[in-house]
Amino acid sequence: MAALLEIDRLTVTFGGASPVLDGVSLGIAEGEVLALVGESGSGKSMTALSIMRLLPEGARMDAAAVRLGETDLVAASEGQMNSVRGGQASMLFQQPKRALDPTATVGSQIGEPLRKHLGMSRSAARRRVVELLHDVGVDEPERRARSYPHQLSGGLAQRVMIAAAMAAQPRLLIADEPTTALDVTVEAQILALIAQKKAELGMSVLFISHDLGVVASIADRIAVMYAGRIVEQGPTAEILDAPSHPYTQALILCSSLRPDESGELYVIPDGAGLERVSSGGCRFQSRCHRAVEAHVEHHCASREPELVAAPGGTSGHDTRCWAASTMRESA
Amino acid sequence: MTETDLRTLGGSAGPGGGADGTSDMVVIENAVKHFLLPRRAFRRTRDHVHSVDGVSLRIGAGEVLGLVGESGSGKSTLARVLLHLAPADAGRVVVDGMDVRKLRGAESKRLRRTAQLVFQDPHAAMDPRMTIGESLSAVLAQHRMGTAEERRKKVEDGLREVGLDESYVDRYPAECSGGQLQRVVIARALLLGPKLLVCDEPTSALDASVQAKVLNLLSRLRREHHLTMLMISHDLRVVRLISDRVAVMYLGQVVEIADRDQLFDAATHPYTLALLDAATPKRPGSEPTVAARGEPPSPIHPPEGCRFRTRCPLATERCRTQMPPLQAVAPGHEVRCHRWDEARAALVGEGGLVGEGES
Amino acid sequence: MSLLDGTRTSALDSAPAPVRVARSARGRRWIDIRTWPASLVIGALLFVVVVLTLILTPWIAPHDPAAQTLSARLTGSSGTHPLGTDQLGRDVLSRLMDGGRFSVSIAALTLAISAVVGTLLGLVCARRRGAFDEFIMRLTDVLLAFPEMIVAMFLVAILGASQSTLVLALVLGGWTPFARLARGVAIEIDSRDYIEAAKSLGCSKRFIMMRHVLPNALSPLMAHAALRFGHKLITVGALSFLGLGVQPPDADWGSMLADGLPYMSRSPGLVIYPGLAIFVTALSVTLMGQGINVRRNRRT
Amino acid sequence: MTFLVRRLIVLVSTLVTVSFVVFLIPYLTPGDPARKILRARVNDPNLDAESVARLRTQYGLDRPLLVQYADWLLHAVTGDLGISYTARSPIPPMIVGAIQVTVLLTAAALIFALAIALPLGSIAAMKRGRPTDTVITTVTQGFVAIPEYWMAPLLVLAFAVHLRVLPSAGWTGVASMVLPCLTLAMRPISYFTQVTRASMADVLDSPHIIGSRARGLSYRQTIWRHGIRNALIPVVTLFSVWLGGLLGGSVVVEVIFGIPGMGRLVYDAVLNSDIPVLQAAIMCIVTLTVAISTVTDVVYTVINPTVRSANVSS
Amino acid sequence: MRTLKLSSALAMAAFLSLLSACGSFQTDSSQPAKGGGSGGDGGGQAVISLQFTPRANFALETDDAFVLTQVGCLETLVKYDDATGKLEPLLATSWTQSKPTEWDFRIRDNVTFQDGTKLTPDTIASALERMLKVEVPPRPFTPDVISSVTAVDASTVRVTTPTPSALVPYRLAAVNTGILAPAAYTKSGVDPLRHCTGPFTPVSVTAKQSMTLERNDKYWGGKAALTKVEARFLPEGATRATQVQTGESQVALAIPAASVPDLKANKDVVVSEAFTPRTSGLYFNVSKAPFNNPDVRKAIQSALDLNAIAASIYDGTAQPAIGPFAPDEAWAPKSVKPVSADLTRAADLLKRSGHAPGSLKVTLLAYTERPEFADLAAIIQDQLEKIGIKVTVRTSDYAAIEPALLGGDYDLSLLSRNHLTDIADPIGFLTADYTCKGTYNISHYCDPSFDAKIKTANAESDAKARYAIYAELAKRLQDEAVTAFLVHEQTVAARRSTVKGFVDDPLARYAVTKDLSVNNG
Repeated sequence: MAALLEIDRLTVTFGGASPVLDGVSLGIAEGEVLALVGESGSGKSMTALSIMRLLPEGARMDAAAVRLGETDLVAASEGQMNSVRGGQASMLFQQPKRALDPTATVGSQIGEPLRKHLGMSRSAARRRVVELLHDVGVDEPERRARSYPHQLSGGLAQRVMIAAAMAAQPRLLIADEPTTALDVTVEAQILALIAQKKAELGMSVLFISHDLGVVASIADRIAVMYAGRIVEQGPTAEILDAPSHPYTQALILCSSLRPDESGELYVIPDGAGLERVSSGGCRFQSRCHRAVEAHVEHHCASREPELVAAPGGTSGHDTRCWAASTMRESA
Repeated sequence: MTETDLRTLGGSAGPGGGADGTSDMVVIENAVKHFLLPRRAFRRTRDHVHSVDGVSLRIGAGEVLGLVGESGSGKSTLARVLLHLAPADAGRVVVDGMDVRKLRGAESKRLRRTAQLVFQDPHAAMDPRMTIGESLSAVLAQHRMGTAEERRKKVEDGLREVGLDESYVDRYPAECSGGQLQRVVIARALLLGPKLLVCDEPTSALDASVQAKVLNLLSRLRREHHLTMLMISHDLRVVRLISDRVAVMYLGQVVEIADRDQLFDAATHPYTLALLDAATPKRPGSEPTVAARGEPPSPIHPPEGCRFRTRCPLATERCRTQMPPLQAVAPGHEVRCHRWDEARAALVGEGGLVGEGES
Repeated sequence: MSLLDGTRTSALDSAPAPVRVARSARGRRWIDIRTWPASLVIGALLFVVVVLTLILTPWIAPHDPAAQTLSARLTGSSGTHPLGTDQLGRDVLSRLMDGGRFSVSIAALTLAISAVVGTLLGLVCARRRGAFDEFIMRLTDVLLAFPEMIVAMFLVAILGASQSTLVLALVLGGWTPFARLARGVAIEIDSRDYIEAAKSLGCSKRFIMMRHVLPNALSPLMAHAALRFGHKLITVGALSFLGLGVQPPDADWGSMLADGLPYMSRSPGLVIYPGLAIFVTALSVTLMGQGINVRRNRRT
Repeated sequence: MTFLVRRLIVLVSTLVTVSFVVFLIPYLTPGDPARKILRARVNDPNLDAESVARLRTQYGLDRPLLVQYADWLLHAVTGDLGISYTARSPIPPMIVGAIQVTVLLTAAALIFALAIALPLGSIAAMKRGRPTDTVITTVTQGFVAIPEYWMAPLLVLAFAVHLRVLPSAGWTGVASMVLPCLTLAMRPISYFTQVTRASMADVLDSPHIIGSRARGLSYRQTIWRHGIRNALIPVVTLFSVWLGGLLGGSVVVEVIFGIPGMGRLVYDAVLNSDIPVLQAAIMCIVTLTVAISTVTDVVYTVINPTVRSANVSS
Repeated sequence: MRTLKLSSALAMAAFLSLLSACGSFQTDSSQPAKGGGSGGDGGGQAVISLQFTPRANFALETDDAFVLTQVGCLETLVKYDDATGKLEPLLATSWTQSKPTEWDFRIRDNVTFQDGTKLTPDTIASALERMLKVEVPPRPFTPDVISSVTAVDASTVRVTTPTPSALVPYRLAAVNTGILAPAAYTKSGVDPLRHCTGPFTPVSVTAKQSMTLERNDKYWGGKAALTKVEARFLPEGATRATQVQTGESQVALAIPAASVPDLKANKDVVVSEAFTPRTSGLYFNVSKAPFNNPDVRKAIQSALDLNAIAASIYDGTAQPAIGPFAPDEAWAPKSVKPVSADLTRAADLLKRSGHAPGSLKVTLLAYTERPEFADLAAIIQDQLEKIGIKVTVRTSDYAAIEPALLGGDYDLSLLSRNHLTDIADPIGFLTADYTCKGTYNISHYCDPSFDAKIKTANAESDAKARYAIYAELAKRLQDEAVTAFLVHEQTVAARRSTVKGFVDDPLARYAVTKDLSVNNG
């Protein structure tokens, strides 16, 4: 499979502070769903905004390459980017209602990419909007096209966002925590809808989530982020069943909410604040139970491990841990 | 049970009593809480939100009741009704022998010492302009407990108990992380030595690793202080972890209530089943299953008949016209569904539901 | 009719001051001037200088503000009269200092009464709601419909021009923005979890009002008050300018400016200095108000 | 449209309250109210006690206050606002002329202020934190503190006396509007700029701007389609508040520049204790102000659908 | 769709403002050209700034009549020439007293109103009869002093009085008795447009703003020099001064003293000062202590430095007062000097009256309508302080203090009085202000011998003899310090140096005349 999106050593900095993204490299193949997983503040959303080149003011973006299909997203002019956004690549947001202009009708906003990227006339766009809304399972699409964002429930608003995202039949969909703000029963519906649309259009999806459970059913591959770095990536099943990075492992343990024999849940130890982490060693080192083991301690504190093929993993399963080999055995 | 009965029972439970689970710390009977919406011109009636619409519940002393439901189901309102923060419109609410709807003066202070609340967003629950120490010792001062020195010591002890050192006394809320601050909120709730702790989504604003920490803390405190708890969450797994019994709410009503294991293993309400399905860890590559259609209707105009019927795959004509009663289907297991006996068979696939394949 | 409650209030006279309360304050004390924005520092400094000068006028004024020298009228600035003399040969600087005492104290007095009355009513409205709230809010609707100058002139027509009329007129309409702002802020604060927490912890209503609502409402109210002050000062001056405010033989900056108009080309200082005094004083408090807002938004 | 109905109820009840207070003016001012009221009706300030008694009955001034009020209100509503003491002529033409002048003056000043403030505020918002922003914000903030009665004489001195390019006073054409409008516009410019800046900044920060850009709209298109309207909402409110506020607030400028507007009318009425004119003028100003605020609410509703459906739909 | 609504709202706002623009400017669509442009034939056009604003719909019984005479529109039967002190013919060519109670006026031939109707004795009679019937007739022409006006024949109008009166021609010189065409008297008021007999025809009026006039080419006295005149009504004195400074107006009347030095400094402006029968004084309430004691009054009279007052707040445009009448007036006492400031004498007088320095505390009333009074009060306060009299100043509008003045419930008050209010003879003033039953006896002065003198003067038809009595009475008022007269005011007018033929009328009756011209070279 050819890579549709390729990110090579993406770094994002705000002012003089330590980078929020530090050499992130990712690839998504045609038709593939890659889940980007991590806790809040780990840099998931920054990655998404970097791809769209919509970083907030004051952010500095450096990358060896960010490429979508044949388009070089680093070198692209603002005009080219405008045709990428909503055209080749669309985006879903965590709070769909807030990502829609409160003063414009839903229909006109879904119509924007149609008119912009497909050059449709106003009336053609209006007809197409109704079809799109119908396709994403919105009842009474004509009426809904005329309503305003605040009149929609969260689930409905996310369906509208999906309709808008699908309007120009993008090759890449970036979904930034699209179900986090939704009720669990609705979350399932939206996940199913995304999966269905992905299958219909054959597009690739970058699915960002903090919830490993949500990711399991939809992702082909998972990349785990910690403090602005990818610490592990690989096929979904392998990451979930045989994580090789201690952070991934800890995250899975935590998320499972399964108590140990003493009735306690697994807890990742408190570490130093993130600002102290980038002093050269592994960023997870201060919270990592493996790091104290004598034979790797030296490396952990002084040198940051590279993202390398995980021992015992299949191809494409990479990890960033000095102790990865011993991890597997103990896991 | 008459009111006097309850009083004696509540009284006999005493501090630390009721661990045997025979007496009730909380009795809610037919509680109703509707929020009026602003009046509109030339309308005789005012719309209202049916937040809590005839809920009856009991929580035994020392018991943890999990309360599950989606947004708008009325679970948070029920917590406020219980604590008399949003007084019920009708029904009876008894906490530790006190009828909270009739409390006056000193008695209401006793309710405040008996029952406490832990919030979802710890940052919102702390006054940003007061240091943690000020916030906490003010509580003691309000109850005229101890001298300033004693209060400070008690605050430090309280913080230490939730795993925070005394340096937090002089910190402002903005200087703490969510997890740390949630522990402060818990410490504050425990300052007055309550018997009942109502936790309203205490971990849903937290990251997974912090969530585990707070849940561990709550479990430990529950054991050590013999707390009765109402654990409110939209996440079945959180509730499962800590509860003895679980109640499921939908649009202001309890639709199913059972012992924890009974509920997770033998739930019969279609809505509970949908929730359980959503909470089931998915196998990689499996198709997402969708067990409930659409979205919850507005609590301003809840559907006639069974309130879940608009989303229920099993809904029939009868569901449209008749509201099902909450009926016992097993000892301690009550369900509000006309078709409870067939629901499980009809909705649960080969693979079973939550945890069934694993535990 | 809540749709404009928040916006209308502050719209006329305060710059953007959305009813927003610091959600997470950096725990810095007000005392720490290093944390103040530049506008707050400059404004406060200017204001302190002005107020100190006015307070100390009886001791530091170079001349008796009423002493006339008809032979030395309308002189330019000189060693003895730094800002020259007026049409009766009185020392302009001394008169400015003396007149400022009227201007500033009337503005401050009306503002203080407006702020206290308005804030209290607003807080009571927020707490009691119901019919009382409804009544007060409708009353503010009605009062807001009156342009301030019209209210003042209306009262002058009824009561005659005097300082007390002036104060009454400015208070009559002046309390309404404070009531609305205080009510809005209090309701907003009331909806916060920490108020619910305080209630559930058995804190008294008094405690909640004094320790939670008031401190959190204080900084928007202070910012608003500072922004209003300049406006009051200018309005007081306007009414005196029109002869409807401070009555001779008393003089404030507004009436001094009006008195100086006929002599403007011969002695421009008679017009420029009183105006400048109003401008600088108004500017200093406005800067303070902006500074408080900046500081508040920074905390948010 | 229950929303409109509700607004109308507030409007009418406000006007009724205000009219009652205004009706009471002769009773509140010192002296015999009957004489004052009669003065407006019979054009004779020197009535003897006997004729006062006769006229009191003739004009029904011995009826209960509320009946008199109803009568007065009925007259006022039908356009009979009495006779001016000083002008000895019916009041409506005086008011109509003055209101036209003031509305024109205020509207012109505010439109001028908008024309300056909207671009300034938007630029400041887009360059937040940069020197451009600092300069714009600081300078316009200073405008608030400028008293009109200071600025106007200085402008006259500069433009009329020294440069002789503009008239120093009067209301005789566009040239005579320039200085009054400029004076009147200073404070609105300041407020409008600050509000525009704040609301524009809010809009620029809001997620839907990113949302719209993610759909492929360029920055310019986004600002134009989704930014301006949102940012305008508070400005529209402010605009009409000022329009209402200035109807009576332009007194100083009207006096200084000798403009025959409402402010001047009320000022003269106060100086001459011309009660009927005072009553009529205050009623008109309040009616206009309340009407403007009602219209604003409606306009606000039109441009802000969030409020609209809350108000309009059931 | 959304954009559409927004833009339509904006468009509506724009439209509204446009609408009101049309409304407020429509009345002066015929805008006069800026003053100074020379007309085709002769004197060009002029803009004149007037002090009075017509407020009463040009009802001639009010001061609005002054505006109409000032702009060269309204004319009376007789004209009082201030310079000579004689009556001159205007619409009447001659007049005789046919009986003690009857005066006959011969009407000028071939006078037509600007609307083309002819001036006849009938039109005059009905116009003047109308004046007698208005609710508040003007003081010079009330039913008390005039019984009727009738047309005797084709060229004579007869005025009948209830009692023998020598003053009827003077009364018919009052501007209120001006004659307008019959069509001017409408139901809703007086419409002066094209209804005058004067050299200028009013063609449009903008309420409270201005009046535009064109030359009346058929004027009986010959064509005027100017072709077009715009009269601006500017109540603020400083504004009028500025208008001449900037050249926006060619002539401005009633320039405030404060602006005079500025105007004098401007070489393009000519300032003219003229006598006006107006004296301001410090009025005592002689009906009550302490001012029932002449010594106290005289002490105050001596304490005041009139020269300094005249030089300072009046900027030299007023003269120190020698009594109620200015030295140049025919009825002024001869060779009287102003009381000079003498603090020693003042202190002595005060001591003689039994008041220790510092023991006397009085209140001084000043009204706001006279802007200089605030400063004047401050000066008096300052000067009386020097002899130990503590003065509290209270200022408010005249209406508010009038009851106290008339009721005798005050100590000191500043007043400015015109002593030729009704006719060109001070008898009205002396009667009203200083006789026991005077209607405006603010001083509450009452001396039967004074009243007797007035009675004599009233019956005396020889002007000289009358004037002698007035002079004697004036001296008495001054000597007894009934009122501490402060300054004789002057009227100041300013004009551009291009203006020719301007005469500043002390009685504010005339400004725009046939002979006024503007020469722009």
